[in-house]
Amino acid sequence: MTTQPTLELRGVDKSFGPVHVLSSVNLTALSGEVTALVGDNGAGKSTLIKCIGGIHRIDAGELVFDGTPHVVTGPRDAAQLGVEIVYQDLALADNLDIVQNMFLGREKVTGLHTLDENSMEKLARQALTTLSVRTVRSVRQQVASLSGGQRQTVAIAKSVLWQSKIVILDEPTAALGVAQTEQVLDLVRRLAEHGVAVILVSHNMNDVMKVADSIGVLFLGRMAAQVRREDVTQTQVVELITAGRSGDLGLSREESTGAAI
Amino acid sequence: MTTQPTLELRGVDKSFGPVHVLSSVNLTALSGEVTALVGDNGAGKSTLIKCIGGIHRIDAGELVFDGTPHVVTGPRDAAQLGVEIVYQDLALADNLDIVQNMFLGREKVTGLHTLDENSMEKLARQALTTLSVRTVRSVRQQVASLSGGQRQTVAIAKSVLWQSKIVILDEPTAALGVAQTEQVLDLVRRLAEHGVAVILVSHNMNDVMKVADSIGVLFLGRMAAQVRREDVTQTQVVELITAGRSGDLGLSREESTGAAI
Amino acid sequence: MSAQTDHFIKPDSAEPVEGLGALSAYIRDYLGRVRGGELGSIPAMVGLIVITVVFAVVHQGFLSAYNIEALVIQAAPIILMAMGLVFVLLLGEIDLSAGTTGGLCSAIMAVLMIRHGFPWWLGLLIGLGVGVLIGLGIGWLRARVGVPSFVITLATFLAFQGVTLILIGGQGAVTLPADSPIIKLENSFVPLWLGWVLWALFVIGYAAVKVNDALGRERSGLSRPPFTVIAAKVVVLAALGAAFTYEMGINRNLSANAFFNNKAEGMPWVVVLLVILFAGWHFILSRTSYGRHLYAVGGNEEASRRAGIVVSRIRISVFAICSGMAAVSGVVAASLLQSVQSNAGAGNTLLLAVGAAVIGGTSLFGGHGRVIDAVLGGLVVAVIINGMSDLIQGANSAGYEWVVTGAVLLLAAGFDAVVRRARAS
Amino acid sequence: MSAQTDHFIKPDSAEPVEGLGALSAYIRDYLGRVRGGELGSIPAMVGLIVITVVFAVVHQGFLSAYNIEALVIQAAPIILMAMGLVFVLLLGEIDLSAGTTGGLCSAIMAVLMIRHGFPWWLGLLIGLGVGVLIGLGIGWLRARVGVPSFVITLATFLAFQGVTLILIGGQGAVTLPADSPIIKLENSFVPLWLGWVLWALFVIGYAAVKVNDALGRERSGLSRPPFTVIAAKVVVLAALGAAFTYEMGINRNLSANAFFNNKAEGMPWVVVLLVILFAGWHFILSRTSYGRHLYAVGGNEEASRRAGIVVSRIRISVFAICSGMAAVSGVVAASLLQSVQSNAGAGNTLLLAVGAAVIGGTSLFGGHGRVIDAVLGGLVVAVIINGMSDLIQGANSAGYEWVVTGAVLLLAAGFDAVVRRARAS
Amino acid sequence: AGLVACGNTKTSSAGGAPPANTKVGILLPDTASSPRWVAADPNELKAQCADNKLTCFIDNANGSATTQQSQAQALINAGIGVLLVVNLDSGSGKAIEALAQQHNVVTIDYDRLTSGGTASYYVSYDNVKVGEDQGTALTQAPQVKDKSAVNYVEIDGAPTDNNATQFAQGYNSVLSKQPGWKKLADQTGNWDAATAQTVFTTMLGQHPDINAVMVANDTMAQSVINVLKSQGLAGKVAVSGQDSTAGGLDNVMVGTQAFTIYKPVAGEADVAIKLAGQILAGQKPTAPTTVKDPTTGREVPAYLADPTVITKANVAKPVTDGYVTAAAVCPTPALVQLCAANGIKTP
Ligand SMILES: Nc1ncnc2c1ncn2[C@@H]1O[C@H](COP(=O)(O)OP(=O)(O)OP(=O)(O)O)[C@@H](O)[C@H]1O
Ligand SMILES: Nc1ncnc2c1ncn2[C@@H]1O[C@H](COP(=O)(O)OP(=O)(O)OP(=O)(O)O)[C@@H](O)[C@H]1O
Ligand SMILES: [Mg+2]
Ligand SMILES: [Mg+2]
Repeated sequence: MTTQPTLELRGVDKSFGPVHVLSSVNLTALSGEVTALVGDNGAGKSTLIKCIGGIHRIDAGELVFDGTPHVVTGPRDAAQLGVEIVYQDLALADNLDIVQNMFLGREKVTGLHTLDENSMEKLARQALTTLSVRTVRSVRQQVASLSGGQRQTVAIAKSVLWQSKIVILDEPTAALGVAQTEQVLDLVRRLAEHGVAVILVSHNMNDVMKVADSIGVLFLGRMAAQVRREDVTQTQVVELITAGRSGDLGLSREESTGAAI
Repeated sequence: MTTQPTLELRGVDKSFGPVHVLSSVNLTALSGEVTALVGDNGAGKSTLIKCIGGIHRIDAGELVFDGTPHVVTGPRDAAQLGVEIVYQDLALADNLDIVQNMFLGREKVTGLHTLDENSMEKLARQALTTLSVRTVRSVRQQVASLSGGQRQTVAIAKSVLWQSKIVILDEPTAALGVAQTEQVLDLVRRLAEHGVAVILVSHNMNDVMKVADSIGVLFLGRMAAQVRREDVTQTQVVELITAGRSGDLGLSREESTGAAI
Repeated sequence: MSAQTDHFIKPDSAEPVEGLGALSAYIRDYLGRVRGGELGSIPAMVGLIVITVVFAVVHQGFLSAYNIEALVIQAAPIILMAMGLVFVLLLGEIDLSAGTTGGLCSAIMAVLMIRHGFPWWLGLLIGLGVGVLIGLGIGWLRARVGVPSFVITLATFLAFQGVTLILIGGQGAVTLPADSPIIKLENSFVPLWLGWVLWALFVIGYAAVKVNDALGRERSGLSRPPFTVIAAKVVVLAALGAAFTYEMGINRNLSANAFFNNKAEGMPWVVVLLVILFAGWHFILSRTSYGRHLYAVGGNEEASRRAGIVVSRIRISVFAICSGMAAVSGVVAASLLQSVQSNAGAGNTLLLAVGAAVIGGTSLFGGHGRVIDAVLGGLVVAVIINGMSDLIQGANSAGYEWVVTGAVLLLAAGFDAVVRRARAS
Repeated sequence: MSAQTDHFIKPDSAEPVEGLGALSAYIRDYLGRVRGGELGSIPAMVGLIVITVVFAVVHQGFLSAYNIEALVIQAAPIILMAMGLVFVLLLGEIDLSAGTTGGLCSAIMAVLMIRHGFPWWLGLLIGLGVGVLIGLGIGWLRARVGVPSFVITLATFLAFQGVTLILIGGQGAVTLPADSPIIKLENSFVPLWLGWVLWALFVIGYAAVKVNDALGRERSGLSRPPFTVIAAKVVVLAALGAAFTYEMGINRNLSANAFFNNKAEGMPWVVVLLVILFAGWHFILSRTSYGRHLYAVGGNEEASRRAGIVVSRIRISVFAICSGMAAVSGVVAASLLQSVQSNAGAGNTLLLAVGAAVIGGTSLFGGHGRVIDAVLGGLVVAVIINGMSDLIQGANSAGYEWVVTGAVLLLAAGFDAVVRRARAS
Repeated sequence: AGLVACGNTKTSSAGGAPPANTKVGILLPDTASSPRWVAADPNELKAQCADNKLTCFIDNANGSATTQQSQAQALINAGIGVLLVVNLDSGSGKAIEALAQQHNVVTIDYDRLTSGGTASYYVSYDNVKVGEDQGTALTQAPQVKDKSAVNYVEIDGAPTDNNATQFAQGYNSVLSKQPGWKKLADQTGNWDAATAQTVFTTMLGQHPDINAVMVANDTMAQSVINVLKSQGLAGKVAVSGQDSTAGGLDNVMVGTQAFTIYKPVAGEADVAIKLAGQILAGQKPTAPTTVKDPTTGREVPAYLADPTVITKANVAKPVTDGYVTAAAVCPTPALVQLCAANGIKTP
């Protein structure tokens, strides 16, 4: 592959006190492609994404954006590098309404530095309608009163308002209904078509096989393999997830059975 | 059907201030069966379950347990009636560890009224192993440090520790990996085989069609239909979810297109 | 697709925009929201009205122009301090030293003016500046070093008492010169004509903002409140303002045969200060990104951080605002007492101000609070203190007054709580 | 299946149970947990040691037996009040009136004993009973009526000051008779032999509990700490206790040529009370369902309610405990002063006690706190107050001492915060 | 509209109209600086008001200048003609007096002079004199009387209270001139028992050779005695006091406290209320003396009473005067005996 990856992780390590969660993880995400990140519960997917987003500092390794290594010290750094993330634990402020949450940290203001509520409300409404949200009564509702799926939709809608180079979605469809899931997968493909590098975390193999161009499999904090979609079958991916290897793909036998890292 | 339903809802209404969320909802759950509850995001599934669990008081209608109507004024009432619920928003105390959370409110004590930590720890460990949890380092870990799927597993494990007559699971597999999802569906079937009435909320139609005996479809706060699994196809269920009706099943045309309740 | 989904996220313009139908829809919606728990200022307002009525009954002359003025100037320092506290409470923090900070800043001002001959405006400026610096320091310790604000401000609470004492020295107080403009704030009155001009400006300003908002929403194709509602609000506010301005226009000099024929009429200047600061802080909280970020950090700090908000900066800023407002409050208290005591701002000052904010509806856990809470809660506290003073006579009256003050405070708060809970039904 | 999964949830017994390997594994694990942020009492302990060393240097005689005893009896009321406050803080509540509740209860006890001739034990019982009743009342208002605890206890803070004042009346204080057993608590000493017996009982009890726990875990097939670790803990505790008991055995009578040859030796009885109450509350918090439920409600109220915990009952109970402990603290303070003042428990009493709990490591936001926090934090506060008194001489010394007290408090807390943050690296 | 008083008041002079206004406001400062403000003063003032057929409103500000200000406003609102002010400090006292003057209410400084104020009269004990008496009495205490070298420490009142400053000024002026007396430490007890006890505990630890303790009032003296007792030193060290509280008198009888200062409230209250009655009747009485306002230099017409030093010899006096009750001074059987020995009869 000769194109320069938009995002490349090289040998990322992360531990919390005595717990080693990630061990020299490598991953590349190309612009215009959907890179799926899969792995068992607790494999370290969300931790990896939080490292990219600057929520956690990495202990070792490099984050390379467009060929240049960067030290990401906080969410602001990540945002400046054009990374937009929907976290699994949907960070929304319960005491604010939908519009306020969607524009949090990036409010639109008029000339006099006052908030431009009207245009934000209009934009929020548009973003939500594209995601097939049907039961939200008003975009001025507090997010505390939303259903699980509605919250998730708000978090996703928030991420598509901005022109980002990398969009990372951590289990975006977990709480979504059938129609809404379709819309989000559509959205993911559309983003990729517009040249964005999309990273999608999901446990739903059907979805992964449907939209992904490349699949990275985490196993107990190690990257078992990153493979092209067309080179693997669903069964192989599931094997990689549960055992860390499948045929000659994945970790060596010792690595995959070695005691937890 | 001549057997007496373990749980029957009759004409349940619920609004939050000006928002009508449930309108005269009926539902029956038989012992030994898995009753699936499906519906679009924001249809009112979680609200309905919270009404059964005594988190919300219903505005009108009846909750009938084993043929007798009961007024459920709080979670304790529900527990006394033998109802065990895994909520979608996984109510866990972040400052407690896994064992402490699993036995919360029902701690085992020794003769001297002191906590019997040892037996609780053993039981917790057993419950988790049956659910294929593989990356939890220690059952003495605080739940704050768990991954999304691990949290969900803890919540599910908590519900199977007790001999309940009714087990209600609100999107239990949303955050689970492939293997864990299998285990939970297995568990659901096993519970039903032991004579428990199981209510399962899920957006995953494959899972629903696989384990359900009966399917209730909520559409915008109304019960579009409750049908036997064998009488419908997956397509029909999806139609019921998205449009409120499918052929002669479901709401009348007026009801399903009428402005939000 | 938009056609289908618009059916669900209702374009609010589907409702009638004007006329009786719109009005009743608006009212229905408002009542619904109230029943749903969005009570706003209702509980504090109801509490205020109830205790006012009670005191008006048990206490002769409670509603006289003289006493209303006394009430306003007594309430002013509490309200100003509570306004600042709303900001730290919004973040779930506390500033125990707001009271002694106010005392210290007014002491600095007074000592500079009296003992070192500084012009009053320079003394004032330095006093307020010190307040802001103190807040920056507290905020820095909280945000960067990570000391809990309760402990930091407990330490500064003690330390500032000491500094004030050292500054003022053994005399117990520094007296401000009677002609000082600082004293005018609480003890001098807006000329009657100017009072009415300010009233008119205030009403017109309010109306202009509301109408402009509504037109803006209409232009963007969003629903807007019917003009009848706006008109009603403006009329009610104008009437209340007019009643106050009129009452303050009555000559309050009680002794009929005064030989100094000094009339006491017109509202105290501090009212103007209160209105301006209220409007300013209200604007900042409700219409700027900064205000939005305060609520966000108070509601979910982690979410705010992930949204790119620099939480530590926000945190430092609220302490600066709080201490700055405490300094303003200290200056106004000095104006009221025409002097600065060596124990200025100690005692119950801070607790009463926090109590005011909480009674107004601000949460101690962050995320919920408005500037109007400080005003309404401050008035409740001031009404209780004013109504209680002189109510009980005789030996041990101090003890009984404490007891009754506590009881009334509890009643007011209990009332508030019951009103808030009523919605739960 | 179990074979497969046991691979992941490691059966801890896979590790060696005893010997050097087990010890080093245990220590590695402990250090790991510390680095991971589970600091326990380390910051408070480090802070305590640092300020003790500082005062020992600047203040001659700070570590004399005389002063250590003074420190202990001065710390006792603060620690006892802080113990009670830990319970309300665990639920994220506050009790501003703990200080004045203590004052009121001790006033009731004193007045019944002195003026109405009640036997001391009945007066004491009634005093403590009133404390518990007050707590139940506050808890009821919080849990059932829904008034924020800040406001309720602000009201009771004021009201109880008044009641105490009325009770004590014009005399300003009620003096306890010198031979009253109440006074003995702080002013009379455990005989030396009994001191050593109690020490032995304490050490043996501690060792027995730890060993029993370990054996219980082993029986259930769970991992247990190596006996070397348990032995080390017991030895350290025994040594500390022995040092204290020994130091308290030194005759503290200062005047060399005293003609009443009354020796002051042995630890004050209040130490026994402190140890018993500490052990009792510690047991309740860590080993009963009730204690577990306190943490749960403090951590996630909604989750606790869904788990079937009756949150309102828990909430009422903590206020009862807090007010009851405040009453105990008030009685001990009365024992210290051999009298009850009409302003007992007012002033900074409460703030210092809350400060103690927070410095010890208890969170104001609920869910985190232990009884040991009250002990360590209370000692920090007492050391500061004791060390500061008489440090600065002359006019205005009070002012300077306040300033320095604030500064030292801040330093102690800052230290604490920095130690806590160090783990973030 | 004031109440019309009954015709034959003592103060109404021949031909003078009966007072149109009989309302007198009285502002007391706090409850901590001295117990007198809680019962002694209110009771005596009330009795005097009744005797003089005046309607009196008595308020206590609980130590808060703001409260006192609002009480003054309320009293003026109630239509008083004369206001007795015990200020918390001169600054806030002056504000109140200015306010009163603006509304034509005559003010009397009661017990404390408001320097820079506009009060028409000053009725008081002389605080500096009280301090001097304390100092002199301490040097006469049996424990130190004949000693050529005396080590003493001081525990002063609240630094925020101007009276404490004046007391200290008084006793320091005596003790600093006393030959052989050496001050080892000087701290504030803040008028607070707990603070005084902590402070003295440390002092004693630092200076075990103390012979005398100059402590500003009885409340704090009790704390000092507590500490001395624990060291077996009670009665061997001279301890001062002030206020003649029940506890203070007990300590004087037992011998653990050398003396206390007795300032019979009647000495001030009777004079002040009589004066108020005269003012309301339209008179302008001439005071026996004047006191110079240190700020403005104004000579304030003054009525000054003299304090009495109470030692074991005259310990019964406050009880016989009715300043404190025998029941309060002798609560326990042991004390009843002691009281009897010292001429205090318990009912
Ligand atoms: N406290 C509340 N106040 C107001 N509206 C509420 C409240 N709780 C829920 N709702 C509304 O009720 C509707 C139903 O919510 P509910 O959580 O029951 O949906 P659900 O069927 O579980 O959806 P999902 O599949 O997304 O979990 C939603 O539109 C939601 O906005
Ligand atoms: N703050 C923390 N402290 C200690 N351990 C942590 C912490 N955060 C995460 N972990 C551990 O790290 C491991 C990886 O967690 P992570 O959330 O990254 O998993 P995941 O792959 O996202 O799983 P899921 O599919 O369930 O969301 C888990 O075993 C978890 O217990
Ligand atoms: Mg995850
Ligand atoms: Mg739901």
